[in-house]
Amino acid sequence: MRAKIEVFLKEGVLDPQGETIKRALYTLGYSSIKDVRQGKVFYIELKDKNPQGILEEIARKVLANPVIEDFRWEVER
Amino acid sequence: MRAKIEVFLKEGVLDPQGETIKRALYTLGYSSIKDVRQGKVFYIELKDKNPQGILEEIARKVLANPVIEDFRWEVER
Amino acid sequence: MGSRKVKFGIVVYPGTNCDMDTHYVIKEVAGEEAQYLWHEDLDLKGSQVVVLPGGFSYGDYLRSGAIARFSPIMKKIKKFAEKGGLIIGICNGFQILLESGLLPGAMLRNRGLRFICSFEELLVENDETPFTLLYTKGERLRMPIAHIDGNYFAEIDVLSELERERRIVFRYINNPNGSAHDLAGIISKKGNVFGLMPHPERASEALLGSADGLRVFLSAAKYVRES
Amino acid sequence: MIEKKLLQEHNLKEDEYERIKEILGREPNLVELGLFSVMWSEHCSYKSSRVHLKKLPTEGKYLIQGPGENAGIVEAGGKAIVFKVESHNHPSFIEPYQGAATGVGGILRDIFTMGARPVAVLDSLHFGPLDRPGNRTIMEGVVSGIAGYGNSVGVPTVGGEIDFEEEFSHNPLVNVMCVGIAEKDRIFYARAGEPGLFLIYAGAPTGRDGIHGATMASAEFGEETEQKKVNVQVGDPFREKLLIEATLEVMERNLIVGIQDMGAAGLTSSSSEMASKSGVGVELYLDNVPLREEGMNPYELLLSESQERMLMVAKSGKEEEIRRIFRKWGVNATVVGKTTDDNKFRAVWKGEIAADVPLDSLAENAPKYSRPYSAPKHDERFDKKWLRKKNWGNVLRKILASEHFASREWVYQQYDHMVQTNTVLLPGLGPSVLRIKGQREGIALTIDSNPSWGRSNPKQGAVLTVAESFRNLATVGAEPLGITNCLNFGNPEKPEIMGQFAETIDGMREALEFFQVPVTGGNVSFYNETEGGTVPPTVAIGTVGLVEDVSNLPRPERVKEGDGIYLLGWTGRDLGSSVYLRIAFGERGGKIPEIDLQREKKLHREIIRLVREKRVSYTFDLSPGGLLPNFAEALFKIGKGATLKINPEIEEVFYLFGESPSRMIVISSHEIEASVPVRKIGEIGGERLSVHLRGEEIINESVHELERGWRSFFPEIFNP
Ligand SMILES: Nc1ncnc2c1ncn2[C@@H]1O[C@H](COP(=O)(O)OP(=O)(O)O)[C@@H](O)[C@H]1O
Ligand SMILES: [Mg+2]
Repeated sequence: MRAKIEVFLKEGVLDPQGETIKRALYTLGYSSIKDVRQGKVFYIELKDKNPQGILEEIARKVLANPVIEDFRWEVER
Repeated sequence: MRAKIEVFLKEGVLDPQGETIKRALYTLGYSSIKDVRQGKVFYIELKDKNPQGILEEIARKVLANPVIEDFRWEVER
Repeated sequence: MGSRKVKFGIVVYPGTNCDMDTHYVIKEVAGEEAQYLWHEDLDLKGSQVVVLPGGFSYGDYLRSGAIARFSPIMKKIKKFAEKGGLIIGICNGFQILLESGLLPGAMLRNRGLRFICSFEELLVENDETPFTLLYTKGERLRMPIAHIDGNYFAEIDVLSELERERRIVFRYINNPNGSAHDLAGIISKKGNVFGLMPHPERASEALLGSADGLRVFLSAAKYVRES
Repeated sequence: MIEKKLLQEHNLKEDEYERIKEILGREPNLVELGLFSVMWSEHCSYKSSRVHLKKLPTEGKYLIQGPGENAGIVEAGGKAIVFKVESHNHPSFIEPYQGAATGVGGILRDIFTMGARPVAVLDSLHFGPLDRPGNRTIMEGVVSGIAGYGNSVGVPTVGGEIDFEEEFSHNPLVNVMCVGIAEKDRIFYARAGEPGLFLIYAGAPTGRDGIHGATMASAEFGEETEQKKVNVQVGDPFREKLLIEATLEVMERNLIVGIQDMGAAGLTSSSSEMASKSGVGVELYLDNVPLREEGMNPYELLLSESQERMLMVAKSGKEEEIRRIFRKWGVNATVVGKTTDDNKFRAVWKGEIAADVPLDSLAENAPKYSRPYSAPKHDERFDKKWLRKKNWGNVLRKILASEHFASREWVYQQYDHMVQTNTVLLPGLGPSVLRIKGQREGIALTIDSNPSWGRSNPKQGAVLTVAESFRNLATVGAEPLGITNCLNFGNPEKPEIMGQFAETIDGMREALEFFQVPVTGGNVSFYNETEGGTVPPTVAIGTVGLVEDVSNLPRPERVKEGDGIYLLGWTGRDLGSSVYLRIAFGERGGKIPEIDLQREKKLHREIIRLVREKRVSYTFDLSPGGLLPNFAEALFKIGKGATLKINPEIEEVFYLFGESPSRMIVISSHEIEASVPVRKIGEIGGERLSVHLRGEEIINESVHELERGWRSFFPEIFNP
């Protein structure tokens, strides 16, 4: 099984990286870009047939920091 | 428009971060996990109606380093 | 003309933090001329050697050196490189050179994933570059490293080309970060662009624990004076 | 009508509320209530501690600026040395990485606000024992947070300390000290000058970060703001670096009257404190405040604690030039207010007055309390069984490889401790020594604390901590110029906690008066309590010392074969709170060491003299851990072995592992003479550590083997 977990900053939490990238894009002339926020994505290869529970668990307990981050996951195939 | 660009390490490029997470998960008892690779995801808010071209361009020119990374993008809405 | 001072230009990007250290060593210790170049400058102001110092340009956001490569001054630096001008990229400066394609390869996160600041032992592999004239091949040096993204990666054919063309200038004795082929510093094909992760400017005074790095600047100055 | 619940949310007592009404002559509106709430909070007003802090000595030969400003200042090598310590305990527990990172950001701002370039950071860290994964996670996050921020801004983290105690499992302590250097004639203060000057806001836009007690309040302003609120502040070291450079440039060109960082209570405290100190009023134009989020209201704007922001008062007519400099560095600078002549704090929002209160009531005239206190019970225990003979070699090995003593290299390797190329003595060798470029002199820096001393006897513990700090400086020949301090305690509303606090202040005062060294500032952190317990009283003493000649420092590399090993000072029957008791008996209390300050000072004087006369190869002090562990550690750095011959007149355990304060080892190729007791106890040589006790060899170990256990403890825990 292949799955994907995205971890991203909660709304309202400052994202210095995204902010700096947005400015850089703006300076490069991409002026239609209004906002950039950066997150992490984990591609996971695992043996389970029904990985939903395990994905939810590792996202919550290991990959995301619940104080500032949220996550979502999906099974790819 | 909201779009998403994922940037991930090419196959064959060692991923020290993914490797470490895999080991940590294993130590925590998640033994069904065979592989973890870590990538970046950028959530982009932009004004263009047809952002395909621009997304491809900023992914290629700015966000990904072609020596080690590939990318994919999608328009969310 | 033999004793005229050589003019080093030190590029300052937002977030650069070894600019003053490098300036101090070039001017006060090596006794050459040093000037700052602002990242928005469109002119190298007569610099004979350009130094991209260490630090965290643009916070190292996105990737180390990734945003700095778009600075206005980079166009001038590329032209300067094409014409054979001497360029030294130290730590973040090395990362910028990689990101902008002036040197091949890329940096991954250190093997241990952590920032490492420590003195490392280096082996001089090539003493015929403009930056290592004053060293001897096989010599061992002590210089500090201070980085989190110093794990050098390149495709196998690039690595073998670097080996074949003797473009690996310094190698780590105890590879601290996982770099391919233990490499700590490389030069460009033409030999005029030098990138290294260790900080020679932090190893230029015995008071600070080593003066082994000073000869990088002295070599470049000598090369310029004699050519 | 303001309800009880709302007051509770704002952490205001009913009598405090009555006082607010009296001051205003009416009910406060919600925004005003918020202002009083933060400004009268313990954190901003020091309402419980002020009466005690006043007792500390604040005068000295080298003092330029004592407490009351953003940081203190002493003079060294013709320069102004600006320094201060601050805690970020609670945020580091909630989110270790960001909590510690923003702690570094905050203390840096206190330093460069005064016109100084920050040159060094030190950290004093206390965590719960590492056998629990939760504590490891906190430590790992805190260390990488300090590294992540400090390394990026380019200020070296040159020293600090880390230790572990049960009580810190739920209350980790993260105290960060920063040191900067300024020209003596270019120091800036938090002043607002005269009426009619513009206030300029520079730095990051304002978001809803860290707004206190606002839970209830924001419901009034609309439901959806509530959900967006996140109390964790994220640091942006990149922006801070730009802010440093821009601010220093504006100061260099002499364009401002005064400046203050926006720390706790953000815009409110910075503007009101500056104005209050200059006896003027302020009017803020909230519509001009740069925003990071939409729909923010005046309450949030005034109380936000978003990071990386500064407030300046511009010299008349210099606003545009200031803006230009900030713009060059990519930092936004905007006029957000004006000083007035009516002594009011007024905020205007969308053409209406959002808050209007007498200015001094927020700052100068905030409440002060003499809280009741009860004398703490001191731990006077001493158990004969502690004197039993043991296999001393085994004990030594265990101590070396314990979390209390093992090499901290794993930590300081993550800190860039060399950037700025001033670090002459690197971490791990005693106090850190920085050169001052172009000067023969340098500064020696150290930060020390010992919670188990505080737990057993707060007063005596404070005396010992001050003495230890100065002893550390003596090892590099440095005299103390001034101290800063961070006081970490539980809930001050409990008499026993206030008792600990009062005693601690007494102890500090006694020691400082004796050594004639002033306090230049500091920080008080109360309420370090959770269901997990209360922290033991923990004073971190940060000291700046003067090194006369940085090229003449004792260093392990100077030690040669055949050098003599001398024990200087006095060994008493001191075992309480020692590392030895913990390791050998699992005992963390007991009667803590006695100290005779006369003897202590004499010892420092003699060591400083010997160092300055170049008679010392290397010297170090012996606590914590005692003689053997500290000596072994010195051998690791020297890279040689030694033979020790010890003939103690009291039980040997006091000699080998006791932690008597007033003693030190000197290694020298000269005959050492001094006006304190001196004993030659051995010689450097070989590759083994051999210890003879009254003629019998009790230890014979390979130095290399001992070193392995000492070096690998932290790497094995964190890089399995
Ligand atoms: N333990 C202490 N000893 C001496 N002075 C202290 C102590 N704690 C705080 N102070 C002084 O009280 C003032 C207010 O401190 P603080 O509120 O921490 O400053 P900031 O506004 O930068 O957070 C400062 O001048 C500080 O030095
Ligand atoms: Mg302050």
